Amino acid sequence: MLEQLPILSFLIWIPVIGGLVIMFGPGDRLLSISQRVGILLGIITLLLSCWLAWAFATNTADMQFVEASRWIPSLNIRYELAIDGISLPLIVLTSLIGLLVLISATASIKKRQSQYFAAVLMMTGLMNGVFAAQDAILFYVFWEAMLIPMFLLIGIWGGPNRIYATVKFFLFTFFGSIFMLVALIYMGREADSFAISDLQKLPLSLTEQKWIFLAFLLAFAVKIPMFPVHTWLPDAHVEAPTGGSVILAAIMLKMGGYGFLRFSLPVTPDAVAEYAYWLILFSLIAIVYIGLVALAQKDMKKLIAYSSIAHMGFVTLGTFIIVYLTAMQAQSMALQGAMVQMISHGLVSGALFFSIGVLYDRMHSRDIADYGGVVNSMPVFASLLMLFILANAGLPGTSGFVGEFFVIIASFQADWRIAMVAGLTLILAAAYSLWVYKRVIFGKTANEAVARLDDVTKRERLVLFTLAILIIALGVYPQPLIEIMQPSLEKIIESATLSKIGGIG
Amino acid sequence: MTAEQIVFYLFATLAIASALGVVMVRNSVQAVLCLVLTFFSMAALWMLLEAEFLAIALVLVYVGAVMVLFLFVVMMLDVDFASLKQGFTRYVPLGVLVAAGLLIGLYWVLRGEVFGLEMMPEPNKHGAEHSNVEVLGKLLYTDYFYAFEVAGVILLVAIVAAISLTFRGRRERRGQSVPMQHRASKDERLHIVKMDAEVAEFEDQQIDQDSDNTGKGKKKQKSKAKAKPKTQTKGESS
Amino acid sequence: MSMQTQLLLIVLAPLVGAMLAGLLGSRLGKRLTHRLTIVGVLISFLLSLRIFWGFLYGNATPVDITVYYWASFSELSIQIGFMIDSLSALMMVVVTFVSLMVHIYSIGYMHDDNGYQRFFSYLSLFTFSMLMLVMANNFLQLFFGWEAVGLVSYLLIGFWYQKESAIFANMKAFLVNRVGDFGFILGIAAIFLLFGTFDYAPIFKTMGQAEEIMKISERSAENALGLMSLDGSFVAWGDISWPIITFICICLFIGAMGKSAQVPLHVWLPDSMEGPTPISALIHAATMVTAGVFMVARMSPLFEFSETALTLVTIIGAITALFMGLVAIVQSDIKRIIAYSTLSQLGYMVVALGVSAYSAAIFHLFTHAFFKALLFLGAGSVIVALHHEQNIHKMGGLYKRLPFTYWTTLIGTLALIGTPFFAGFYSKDAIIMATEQAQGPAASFAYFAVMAGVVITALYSFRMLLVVFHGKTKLDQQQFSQLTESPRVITWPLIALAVPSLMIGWLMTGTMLDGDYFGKSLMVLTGHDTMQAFREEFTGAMSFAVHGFMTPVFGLMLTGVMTAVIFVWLKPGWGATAGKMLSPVNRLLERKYYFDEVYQKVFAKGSHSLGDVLWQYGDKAVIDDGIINSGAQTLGRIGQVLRKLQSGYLYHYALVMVLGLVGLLLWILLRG
Amino acid sequence: MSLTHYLMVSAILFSISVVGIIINRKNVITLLMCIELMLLAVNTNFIAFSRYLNDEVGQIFVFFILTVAAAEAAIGLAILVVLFRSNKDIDVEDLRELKG
Repeated sequence: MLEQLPILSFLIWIPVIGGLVIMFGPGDRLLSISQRVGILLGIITLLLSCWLAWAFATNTADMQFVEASRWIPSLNIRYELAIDGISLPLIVLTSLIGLLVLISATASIKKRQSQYFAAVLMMTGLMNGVFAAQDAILFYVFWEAMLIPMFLLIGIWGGPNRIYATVKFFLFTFFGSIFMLVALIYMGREADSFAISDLQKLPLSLTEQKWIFLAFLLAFAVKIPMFPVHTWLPDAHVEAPTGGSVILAAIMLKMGGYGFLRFSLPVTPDAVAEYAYWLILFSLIAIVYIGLVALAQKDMKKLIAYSSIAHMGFVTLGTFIIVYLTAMQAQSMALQGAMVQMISHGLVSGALFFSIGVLYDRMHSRDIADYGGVVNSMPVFASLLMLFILANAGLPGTSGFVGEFFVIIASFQADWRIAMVAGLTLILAAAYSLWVYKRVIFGKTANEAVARLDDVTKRERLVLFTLAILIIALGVYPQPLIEIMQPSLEKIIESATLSKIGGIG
Repeated sequence: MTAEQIVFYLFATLAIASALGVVMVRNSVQAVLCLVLTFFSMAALWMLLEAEFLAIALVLVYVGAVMVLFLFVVMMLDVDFASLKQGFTRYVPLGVLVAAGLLIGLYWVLRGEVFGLEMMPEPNKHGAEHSNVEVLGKLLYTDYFYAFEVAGVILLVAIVAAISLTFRGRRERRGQSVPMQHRASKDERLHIVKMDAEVAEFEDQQIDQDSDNTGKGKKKQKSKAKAKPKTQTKGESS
Repeated sequence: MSMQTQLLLIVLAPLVGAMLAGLLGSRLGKRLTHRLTIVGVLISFLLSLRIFWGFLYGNATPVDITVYYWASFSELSIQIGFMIDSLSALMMVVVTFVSLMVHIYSIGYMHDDNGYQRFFSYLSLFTFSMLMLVMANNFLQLFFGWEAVGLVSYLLIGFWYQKESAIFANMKAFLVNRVGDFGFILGIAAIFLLFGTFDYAPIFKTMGQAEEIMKISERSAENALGLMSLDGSFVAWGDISWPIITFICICLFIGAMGKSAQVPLHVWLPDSMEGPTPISALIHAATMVTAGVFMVARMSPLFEFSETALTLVTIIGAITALFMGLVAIVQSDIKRIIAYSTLSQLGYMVVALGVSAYSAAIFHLFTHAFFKALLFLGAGSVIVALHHEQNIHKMGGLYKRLPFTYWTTLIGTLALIGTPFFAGFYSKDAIIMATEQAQGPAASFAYFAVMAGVVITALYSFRMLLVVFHGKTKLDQQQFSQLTESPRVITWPLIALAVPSLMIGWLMTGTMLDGDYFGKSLMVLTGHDTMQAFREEFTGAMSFAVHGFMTPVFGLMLTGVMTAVIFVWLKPGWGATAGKMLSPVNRLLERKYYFDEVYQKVFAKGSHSLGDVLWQYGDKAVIDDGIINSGAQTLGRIGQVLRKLQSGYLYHYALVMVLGLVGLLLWILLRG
Repeated sequence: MSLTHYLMVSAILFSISVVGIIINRKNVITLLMCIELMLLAVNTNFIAFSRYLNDEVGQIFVFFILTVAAAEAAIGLAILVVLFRSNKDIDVEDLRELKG
């Protein structure tokens, strides 16, 4: 019965419209109603995405739950939604994180809570849209629309110098995606259709591919963020409210990685082969350079922001190492590593930002120096944070390890030196994670403010425990996730290794 | 030297001299008169070019109306030209330089070899019966009729603009200024006069006393003196 | 009960105990928690004893079971499973037995500590991870166990998280372990590159075939590998290329060095004494530190095929054995002395591995687990009796007040220094004989180090024994009189450990070293069989011990003991003068060869300040202010300049118009 | 008389008016007069060409230029008058409100 229902459109538009309804409907006056409606919408979205996952056929690589209808016929732009192996997990992750943020926001956001709810719900809907869009322009529209709620989230509910941060964030991402639009239009005109499948089949000369790839690279590199264009992330995180920085870290950074897999690899394979050397170099720089920079941070959120840049470095490394690999098995291991790393980083950094939010709600400070001996007053929180910190350091048995393990093993096949440099993350990640844990959690109670801290409330406990269970589950048994992604990753590898200059395909 | 050449050179030098006069002369009134002279001499040249109607039109219509308008304005505004002219000589070198550049350029374009007599032979003179006006009329009211209409409209626009800019309305107008009415405030309308009340012995008077204080406070903010310019006639203030 | 359920029970019983103690600890109360965890460990001990018995006397065959597939894609499947053969059975028994003893011991030791339940849950969690490590049948699970063990040692060293030195020590331990794991994961990646799988079975099968080829056709190791197409080499730098087998073995050994605290990566073990004494006994003496030795022994098929790796192992082992022993002589903290002695004993085991005497190394590991745990627990009971006093110079003459502890520690010490009939003697002598037989560049140095080690071990262990238990007590009278022997729950494990330290030697030597107990689990190439001499000479445990009295090793041991007795007992003055005469050496030993200072300054401070520099200059100055903010400012400045053009003067605009006109005219002319 | 003569006369007039604009800094009236002069020069051109090319259309255009010139002059002077009323003199130096 459910097959005909446009599930994907529900997944996108229920939260978006729901958000608007909350904002203009009950709003702040009837706060309890808007809270309940908000969380209900979050739950509905999550259930829909879980149903999607349950009904997803893991044996075929082609698109499922396809919905296609005309949108702007004159420019042959179509409203086309569909999902495959790589977008499904990200949609489930988005809906889950969206719900968790809503739950934690009911307690931690004081002013204008209903608008906060609306912004988060809209974010969730639009991000689902990005992952489900199969038409290039629709993808671009969602890609840009998603910026607005985040701009507001950081701008309104942010920290003291939020304006600088949010404007910087917006301009950075916007600057990148402009060139993507140009590339999309160019290709759309060439192939006179914007459907991604057509773009993938569109024969392009090497120079065309190079320019298109560079345009995409700018948009996705800013989003991931890759090494030279990463400075917006720490500022955005420091100023964003807890929910905002969780969404930013957990999902928005994956857009770049998803974009590479969906657009760059299949559409411009030869350009990817051409520039892979540089991209791997930048990912390695991101892993080591940013790892060291994270070591020197004094602000907790900045430290976790830098650590997530280092982790995303693994995603780009995994994505682009396939150029230097020949065996299909090694290539799919690299991509599996990249995808699992994205999902696990979503969970781990989301959990870490929630925990920092827990501390921030109580102490209103993010400086490591203000804390010390938190374990004495918050033992349950300390043990949960221990799990998240170790997952961040990539302890086997937690999800953090799976992605890094696959990427290191796969990159060793290409060139052992790459694996050696990437392997340094084991030491660096452990160093900065444990050092921050030692300074914040262990030791005697630093000051009486820390002594007065009360342990995690039932709401925070619910949020953190769900994430903890997921992190351990993904670490101990990642096979279900891998099974879902494998067919579509193989399809991407085939299209990525198939040169387009040969005129065929 | 044929009569035509004499006339041509005469009026050409006259035009150029008076044009220089327009630029050089100190007093604006004299400048306008020089301009009028320039127009006259150019009209003469136009006559040589057998554009009789236009020459006459120029003199009658253009010089008559526009130049007179200039004279009106110059004489009406008693502008002290001395101060306007004193910075005069600072830009002369630049001006001369630009003019020289322009002239050289134009000469190079218009020099004899290009437009000389051999290249552009002088057409034969029209016979007596040829009527310049007739030809212009035929053209104007057939091919260029829309342009003619547009010209009319342009003139209409000019008239309306000029009037609306400068006309300040007749003196004894009875009109109402709605914005002024909006701005009128309670203080201006209500005028509270404070009388000294006899203070009664009962202590509840104390309550009135307090209300008086607030009242007194009100008195001080009594309407501000009106700062409207004295030329504002009584009718305007309501 | 099928083998799979047995093995699952062995592994999961401690895990369940840990989870219950950890999550519901406070509600269950102290008594129920420790009972629960002890029952869990007891179950796994009994079952592993049964399996060990099967391997020892029964004719049990090695078992390789897959529990579930962790990840499988494009015909590669990574599994979680168990591989039980004589080697892992032995290790399982050691781990579970020592863990059981420590569990019981901690009831007394940690009695009045408010983190009681947490401690027991960590102990059981440790047992679970060690068992996972030992029973793994593929490299992924081995790595999981490896890191989990590192994690639990981190948790336990930092158990008293309020002590600044403890939380510094546990981070140091974890990071140094992580440096080792960095090498380890590169080794695993290289193995995957070479063999295309993570599982032991196919790898050992191929290496077995290579050995067959060598045996049948007497080919050298290189072309045997060539035949098996395993001799690929990759370019390390420019023209230097490494054979892949050597690269794998060196990387794996780096992992082992991290975990078994060999010289460059040993700095964390002495500091890990910050943790409670039971865990020093369990983790930093008996089980975790031997994980490295176990791993190298398990990977003997790989190590055998690369000479360079074996020589490296021998050299590192020899250095650790010799130099760490020296440091133990000058230490004043009772636990630090035993820690350094552990380091030097580990050095012995690694030397044994280096000279391909894997069975001797494992046997020494086996015996060492017992008497070292005994020494630690003995020291623990002394510390408890003296209310957490660890400085040996403040003790003395305790043998009268702590008889049980004294006798058990004496047995432990005698076993440690290798007096005949005691457990230590058999395994240490086997190693010394094997090193004697070994050829190769490092063999002579290793032999010297091993022999000198005997003297040093005797010296520092007897010095500790005499200073702590004999001589005039340094405690004030009133405190000395109140000294009471530790409660039964502490002394019983001591006795339970003293028995095997005494007897395990002549019980097990026959089967382990002489007999073919290890069989196929340890592979030794024909050329490397250094245990040959031992097997010929060995006639029986008793005769070997009797013969032991005549060997030079016994002489060295006696000299060590005599020097200790002279310097501590008879002529204390001499000790001071000797200290002054060799003061530079003394200071060098006191500062532990400056390893700690150098690491702290170079690595800790260095990376932190490098990070700072990169952050301030790299991120802030160059990217943030340099490109982005200054880009914004330049745009602003350009705007300011352009603003000036609108000067507001009418004639400026007119002038510009005219100039434009003239310019256009000239341009047309010149170009036209 | 050849066409060059007439064109030269109008060129000279044109450059004189250009000089007038450049030299005269402050006086708006002179500015308006120079513009009138410029238009006159242009008209002369038109008429000269229409004469020598025997095509009266040139003269038609002069017609329209004159109308436009008249309108422009009228409005210019109106602005001048308003300007004079508001700040007593027509010195261009003070008119700086529209500065960038």
